[in-house]
Amino acid sequence: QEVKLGVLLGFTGPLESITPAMGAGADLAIKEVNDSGKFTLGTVSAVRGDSTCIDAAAATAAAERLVTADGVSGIVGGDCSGVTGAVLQNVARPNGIGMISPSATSPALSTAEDDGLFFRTAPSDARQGEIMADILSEKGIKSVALTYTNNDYGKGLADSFGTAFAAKGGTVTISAPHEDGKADYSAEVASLASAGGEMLVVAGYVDQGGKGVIQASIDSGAFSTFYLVDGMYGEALIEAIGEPLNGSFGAVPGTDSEGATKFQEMATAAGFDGTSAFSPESYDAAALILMAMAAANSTNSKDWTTKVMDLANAPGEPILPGELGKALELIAAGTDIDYIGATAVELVGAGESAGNYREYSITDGAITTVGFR
Amino acid sequence: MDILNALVVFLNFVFVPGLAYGAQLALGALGVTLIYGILRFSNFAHGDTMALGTMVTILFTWWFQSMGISFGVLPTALLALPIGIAVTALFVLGTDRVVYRFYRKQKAAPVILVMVSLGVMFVMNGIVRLIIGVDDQNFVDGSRFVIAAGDFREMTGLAEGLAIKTTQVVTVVTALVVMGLLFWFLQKTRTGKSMRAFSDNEDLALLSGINPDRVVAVTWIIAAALATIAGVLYGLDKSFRPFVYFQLLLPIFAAAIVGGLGSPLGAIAGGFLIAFSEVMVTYAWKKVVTYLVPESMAPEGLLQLMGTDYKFAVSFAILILVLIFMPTGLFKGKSV
Amino acid sequence: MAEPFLIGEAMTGGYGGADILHACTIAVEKGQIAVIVGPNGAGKSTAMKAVFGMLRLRAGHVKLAGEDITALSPQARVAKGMGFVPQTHNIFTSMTVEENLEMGAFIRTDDFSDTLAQVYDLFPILKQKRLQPAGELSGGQRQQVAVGRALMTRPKVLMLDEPTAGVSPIVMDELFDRIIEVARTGISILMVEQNARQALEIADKGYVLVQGANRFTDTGKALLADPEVRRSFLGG
Amino acid sequence: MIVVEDLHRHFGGFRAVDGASLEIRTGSITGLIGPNGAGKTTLFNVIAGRLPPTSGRVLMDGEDITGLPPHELFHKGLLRTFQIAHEFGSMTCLENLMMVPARQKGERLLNAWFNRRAVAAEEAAIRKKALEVLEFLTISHLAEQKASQISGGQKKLLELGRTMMVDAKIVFLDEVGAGVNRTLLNTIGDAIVRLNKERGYTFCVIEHDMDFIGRLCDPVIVMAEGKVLAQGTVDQVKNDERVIEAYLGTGLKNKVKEEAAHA
Amino acid sequence: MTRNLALFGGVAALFILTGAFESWNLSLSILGIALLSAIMALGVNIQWGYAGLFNTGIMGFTALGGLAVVLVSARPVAEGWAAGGTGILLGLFLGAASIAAAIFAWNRMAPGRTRTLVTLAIGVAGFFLFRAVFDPAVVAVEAFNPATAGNLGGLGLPALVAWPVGGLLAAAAAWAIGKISLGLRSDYLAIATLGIAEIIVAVMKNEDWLARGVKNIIDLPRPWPVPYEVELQQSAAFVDWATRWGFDPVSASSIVVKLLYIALFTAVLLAVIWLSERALNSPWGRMMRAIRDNEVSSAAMGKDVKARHLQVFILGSAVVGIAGAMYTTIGGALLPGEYNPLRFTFLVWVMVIVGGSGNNWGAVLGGLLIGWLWLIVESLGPDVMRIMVAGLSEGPLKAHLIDSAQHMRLLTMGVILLLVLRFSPRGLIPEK
Ligand SMILES: Nc1ncnc2c1ncn2[C@@H]1O[C@H](COP(=O)(O)OP(=O)(O)OP(=O)(O)O)[C@@H](O)[C@H]1O
Ligand SMILES: Nc1ncnc2c1ncn2[C@@H]1O[C@H](COP(=O)(O)OP(=O)(O)OP(=O)(O)O)[C@@H](O)[C@H]1O
Ligand SMILES: [Mg+2]
Ligand SMILES: [Mg+2]
Repeated sequence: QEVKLGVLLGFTGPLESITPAMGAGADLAIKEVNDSGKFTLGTVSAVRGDSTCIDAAAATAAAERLVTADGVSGIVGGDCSGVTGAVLQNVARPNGIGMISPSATSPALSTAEDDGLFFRTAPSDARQGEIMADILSEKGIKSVALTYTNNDYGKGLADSFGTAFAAKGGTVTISAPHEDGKADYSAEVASLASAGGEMLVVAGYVDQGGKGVIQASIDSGAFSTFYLVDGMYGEALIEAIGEPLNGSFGAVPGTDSEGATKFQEMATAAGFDGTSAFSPESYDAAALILMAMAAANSTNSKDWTTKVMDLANAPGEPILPGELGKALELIAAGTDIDYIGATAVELVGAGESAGNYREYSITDGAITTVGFR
Repeated sequence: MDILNALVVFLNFVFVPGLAYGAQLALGALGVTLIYGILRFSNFAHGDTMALGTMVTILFTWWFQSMGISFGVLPTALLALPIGIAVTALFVLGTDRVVYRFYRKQKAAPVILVMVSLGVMFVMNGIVRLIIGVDDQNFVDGSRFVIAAGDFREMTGLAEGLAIKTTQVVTVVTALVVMGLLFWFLQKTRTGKSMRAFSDNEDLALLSGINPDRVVAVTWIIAAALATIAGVLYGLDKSFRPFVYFQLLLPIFAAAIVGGLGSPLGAIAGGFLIAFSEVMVTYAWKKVVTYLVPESMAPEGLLQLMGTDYKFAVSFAILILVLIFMPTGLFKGKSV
Repeated sequence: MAEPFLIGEAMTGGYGGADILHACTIAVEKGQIAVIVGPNGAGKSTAMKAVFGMLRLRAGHVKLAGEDITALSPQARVAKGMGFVPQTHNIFTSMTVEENLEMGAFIRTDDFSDTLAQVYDLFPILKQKRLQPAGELSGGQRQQVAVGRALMTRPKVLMLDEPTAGVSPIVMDELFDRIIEVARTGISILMVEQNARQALEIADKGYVLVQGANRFTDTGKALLADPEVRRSFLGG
Repeated sequence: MIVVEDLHRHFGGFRAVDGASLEIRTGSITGLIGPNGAGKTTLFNVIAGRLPPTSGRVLMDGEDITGLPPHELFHKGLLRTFQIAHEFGSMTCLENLMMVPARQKGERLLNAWFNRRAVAAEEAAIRKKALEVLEFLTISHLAEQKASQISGGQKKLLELGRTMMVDAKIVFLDEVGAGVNRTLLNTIGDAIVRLNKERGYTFCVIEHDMDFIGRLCDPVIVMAEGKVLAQGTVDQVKNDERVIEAYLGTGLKNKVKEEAAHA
Repeated sequence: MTRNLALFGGVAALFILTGAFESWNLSLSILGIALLSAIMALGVNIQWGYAGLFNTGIMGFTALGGLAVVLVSARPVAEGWAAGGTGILLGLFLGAASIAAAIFAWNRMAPGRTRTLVTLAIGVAGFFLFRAVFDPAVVAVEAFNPATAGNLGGLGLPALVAWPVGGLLAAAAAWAIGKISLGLRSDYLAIATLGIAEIIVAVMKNEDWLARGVKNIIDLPRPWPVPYEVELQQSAAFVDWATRWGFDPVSASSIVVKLLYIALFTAVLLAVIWLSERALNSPWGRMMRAIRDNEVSSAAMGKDVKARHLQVFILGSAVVGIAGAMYTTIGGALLPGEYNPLRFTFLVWVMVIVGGSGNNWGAVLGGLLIGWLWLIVESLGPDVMRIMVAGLSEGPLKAHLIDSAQHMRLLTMGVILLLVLRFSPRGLIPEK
């Protein structure tokens, strides 16, 4: 028997360069489950759908196909909050299909009606804003310039960071949006430089406008250190910018568990970049769905979605990436598990990640973990 | 009062980047304007032609790099450029043979050709992504800066730095040279004139013994060369990603149109107009003013007319304003 | 009698719909002038286009100096020494007057500056307006550019579709004058004219076309003398 | 009817119309002649609102109409034809004529949507009229032909036909004769005279065919280099030295005769 | 005629095949969007096909339609209103008033340096006055609960009301835009309208007080009589009915919802097409064609070209606005980031051209066909790739190609587009 899992990400469109690694993350979890041979409900296969990230109609149609034509039992996705909300309302709820999004971070989704079908492994922006403010003010930084990618993710993050940072006595000299995938960021960099600040906070994506702004800032000497949000995390950035990035720092969802490292090793072995933004979250999303199915002993969304919170949170046997087989055994044996995964998943409230963060800095061209929050 | 520093800030953050970006747009716009001028339609596939040309160049650059060939301080990509141009030209000629020629024979309306070029755009879009993927590709080597910000500070002792990148210089110079060549070619050479004649009145061009196939072929070859040059220089300065090249289409068209379609001079002027209006209007003048006024009067606010979120809006508003007063662009363009 | 230098023989065809030409024959001898007259819509321009290969013929053929050129494209006919001034759209509006003339000489590889001087001689106004885009000229001036362009080709046979439409009397006289001169150098001239009386006067041969068919064919003089032709086609 | 006062129209540095003053009397058929590039068409364009003048005034029945847009002038009864035919290429010849009458009920959207009957009645009348005009111009067989697919001369006829679709006060004809068969041109001339006599149209006619001008026009105005060079009856003008030198020339006949003598 | 019927039959067959091979839900969901596309194509056809106006600002009008849905049917945010509602309204009023005053001065004063200076002075003073009143109000509104609100919200009226309002909003914008830019021709008009559309979307993205900007508004209400699927699934009567006819209640519920939407859209489509056809086949239509053919000569024949252009521009834009409102309603969310010219301008143009410009039925056919294609290539593209690589032997090349299968989406789209245009270059149903 076959169990199908929908993977609904923007494989074309503005996020097309980060989605392949996200898709690969999900595939990795599925492969691991299949290879373990412990998944009794059938062979799991991934069916991909293209959400385009921006086109709600296209995303809805793609989801509609996944659900009604391909008959998937759950969806990893979508990626961008806007289309994710549309898919949730127009496809998932009507058809009663569960979704776990690896990257939709909009706080508005927390309050959206979801009939208990929607979860996310990426923490909501609100939490990250606080973490950022903490890190910066602990380093004694009083004023920063901020640039964010002009979508709900960036804007939400900018808002929450602004509030949190002000509460700690810091100032944001300028909060300038940038559009992803544009040709030129000189205007943004010019304004950011003019406004000044001890460093630049970049709330964008690692190989999109965020990278463009950093590149141009370094080239023109506008800023030399950067705070990097979770979307900016990745080896790709260091590769592209190189040595000038030394001294910059940031935080990504994660705990002091070896989960993240382990996932990266597995990713490298599988031939993709595990540090690419939201790739670990995707692994976790897929893994969680499958664990939940096993726990519910059913592929029906109504059944498995009830198990997700349980599995993701303590108490229970901690599960790291690469231990899905073991997890399945435990579940079959009736032992409670606590899925930690690649990003230290901890779901709170309406099924969203609690948000543990791993603070890191870039030294000598490598990412070094500094601590955990 | 510190005029020098104010000037350097302005140069570093507004003028130099604006100039480079303007030149990049101008190079793209030259190709668009040429196709419009001769073949009389807006070629939506131009952005993806740029991507294709750049992709080919990148592949050969990598090959050269792996063989240890380099070009001194200049990027190796410039060595691979002719190959990129040749391959792109072949591809584009093939497209013309398979696609556009049919509609030309039919004397189809320009808007149909626009839609056809949209179809070609989708196809090229797919091909480029299938071959090189969607990711950023870095292929720059050689020396990065003519002068870096830090070096400038050390050299001059000023508080502010000025950075000029090799690629920026190469781009600006190339844009001006190419514009001059194109202008000269179209206005002065026999082939160039025959191309203009063909675009003006195809039937009469036949009656003058002009070979239409040759005109079309030459146009496409030049357009392919322009697209590849523009794409490679842009890629060297920023980075190569197919999606961005597609997005470049909009400002490129804006530049070509506001300059006056069909006019090489207009393409250059339009490129700079778009680039500078993007950078200038949303610029926060705080720093410049701070240097200029006595310390006590240093401004609190950012002195920004509009947020950078409106940079496209503003540059478009300026474009519309220009068009209201000059309905066919700065340099009396054509219209079909 | 030997075959004429250029002949479109028994041409039948049209623009895709019903036939416009019905077995229409037009010919011109070496160094002579042939004039086609007829009511509006008779098919005069169509016949010219047919001779120049801008129309697909269903029947009939075109021969130049004995060679059958029915299948040749217009450009190829230009290369064979034919020149044509269409009735409308006969200049490059966005190009300057001088460039228009240069385009006329496009296929020439020799030095054409003397021909250019001759054209400027003939139409002095064009010399004044050398650097102006031809689209900005007055109707009559455009017509002069059009004829000038064709003269630049130095063709063996020159086909003119209403060259004098809209030109002032003084220029018209000059033009006819020049046409005679050109013919004398051995160039054959085939033209359509509505200023028919003047044209027939200098014509060696005249054709009256009606509804795509030859109605009368004779020397220019004879046609002028024919009262029926005068009344029905030359305005009395 | 029309008074033009010291009108200038310059293109860059070039003075196409350079201080022309003239008058077109009500009920006359005024001829306007002059060498190529004299500024006749430009003058028409300025009067008819196509081009703004550089300076000067145009009065119609005493009212200043300088710079009014063409469509308003049309409603005041001022019509014009174009030297280079401006047909509506994708419409049939019949439609080319039917679109002319002003203020058609069916041209208002609300009527077109909800008042079909009134529109249909009006259409029938207009169609009848248009067919008559086509008949008159000898091109009724072309009624359903696309206007882009008719011969050059036929386009000119259509151009003229449009002015016959409405009751005009003054009609400006820019070389209707160029490219029109002379026999037909005579008929057109007759029609112009008839419209002038029976319906009281005033005409201003640009033409290079002196026979035609001679038959119809009184007075004749001669323009050269943007100014009025001479004015008077046809015979006066024909014998004016300046006009002969600038415009008429000494004629072809002499040269042909010369030639005969040579041979 | 038979050919046209056959073409429509062909498109119907595409939807039926989609239903049979993929799923009926997918087919109907695509049909809903395709119908909206057809309405937009009709709007464009009114402008291009009738009057030759090259409007590439369709995206902007669609977005305005979407904005209308939020303004009309979203729940009001009382706190937002209290914090800065009046300030914002006053600011907007001051802004509009100073623009009006500047225009008034420009029109009333004699040309010269003083006029320019006075107009500029009014403009600049107005700008700063506007910013002074407007900015603090905006800050206040946006400060309230930015994560889930931060805006003024809407009026809370029924969603159906939003559709005509969307049309009106678009019409009003079209009036202003037309006044500014209709003096331009062909591609110059195109870039101007494209630019204005970008400006509209930029405002919607960045003015959070208006509709939350890029933070999106989700959960917009459905129009009467469309129920929520979940409600249907919970209604015993419906479940009964469905099971009686042998349907699965879940998919039946979502099919019913889609059919209701489709019925609403079809009604609007038919109304638009009826008005449009009537107008086209009337003296008004003839006048418009004349203007399109030759503006100079139409003006000489007494037609007020500018006014007519403005009229069709407004009409066409209103139709697009209505479609835009319906689009946002069916999606249930306003996502300003969604509005990009490729999807909402050029794709609609493709529909018009492929269908046959100047012909309403052509536009509808084009809308349905391209609308279907755009959404189906998502699954078609990878399938094409699978077929293409079937013959290849396993290896890195095959793996690479299969990994890149998603990019077949646009490639397939392009190829089919080129094929259609190749075999009917003047459109599937050309203008008569
Ligand atoms: N748009 C323009 N730009 C520049 N010069 C122009 C323009 N239009 C006309 N002219 C010039 O103005 C002069 C007058 O032109 P106009 O068309 O009025 O002549 P005309 O008297 O009608 O001649 P014709 O008898 O040949 O029709 C010409 O020399 C022409 O070159
Ligand atoms: N492009 C076309 N397509 C279809 N029919 C055409 C086309 N051009 C001309 N015709 C028709 O062909 C016939 C002959 O046209 P043609 O242009 O040869 O006439 P002509 O004798 O040159 O007349 P004129 O003296 O008015 O220039 C006319 O009845 C005309 O309606
Ligand atoms: Mg003719
Ligand atoms: Mg004239």
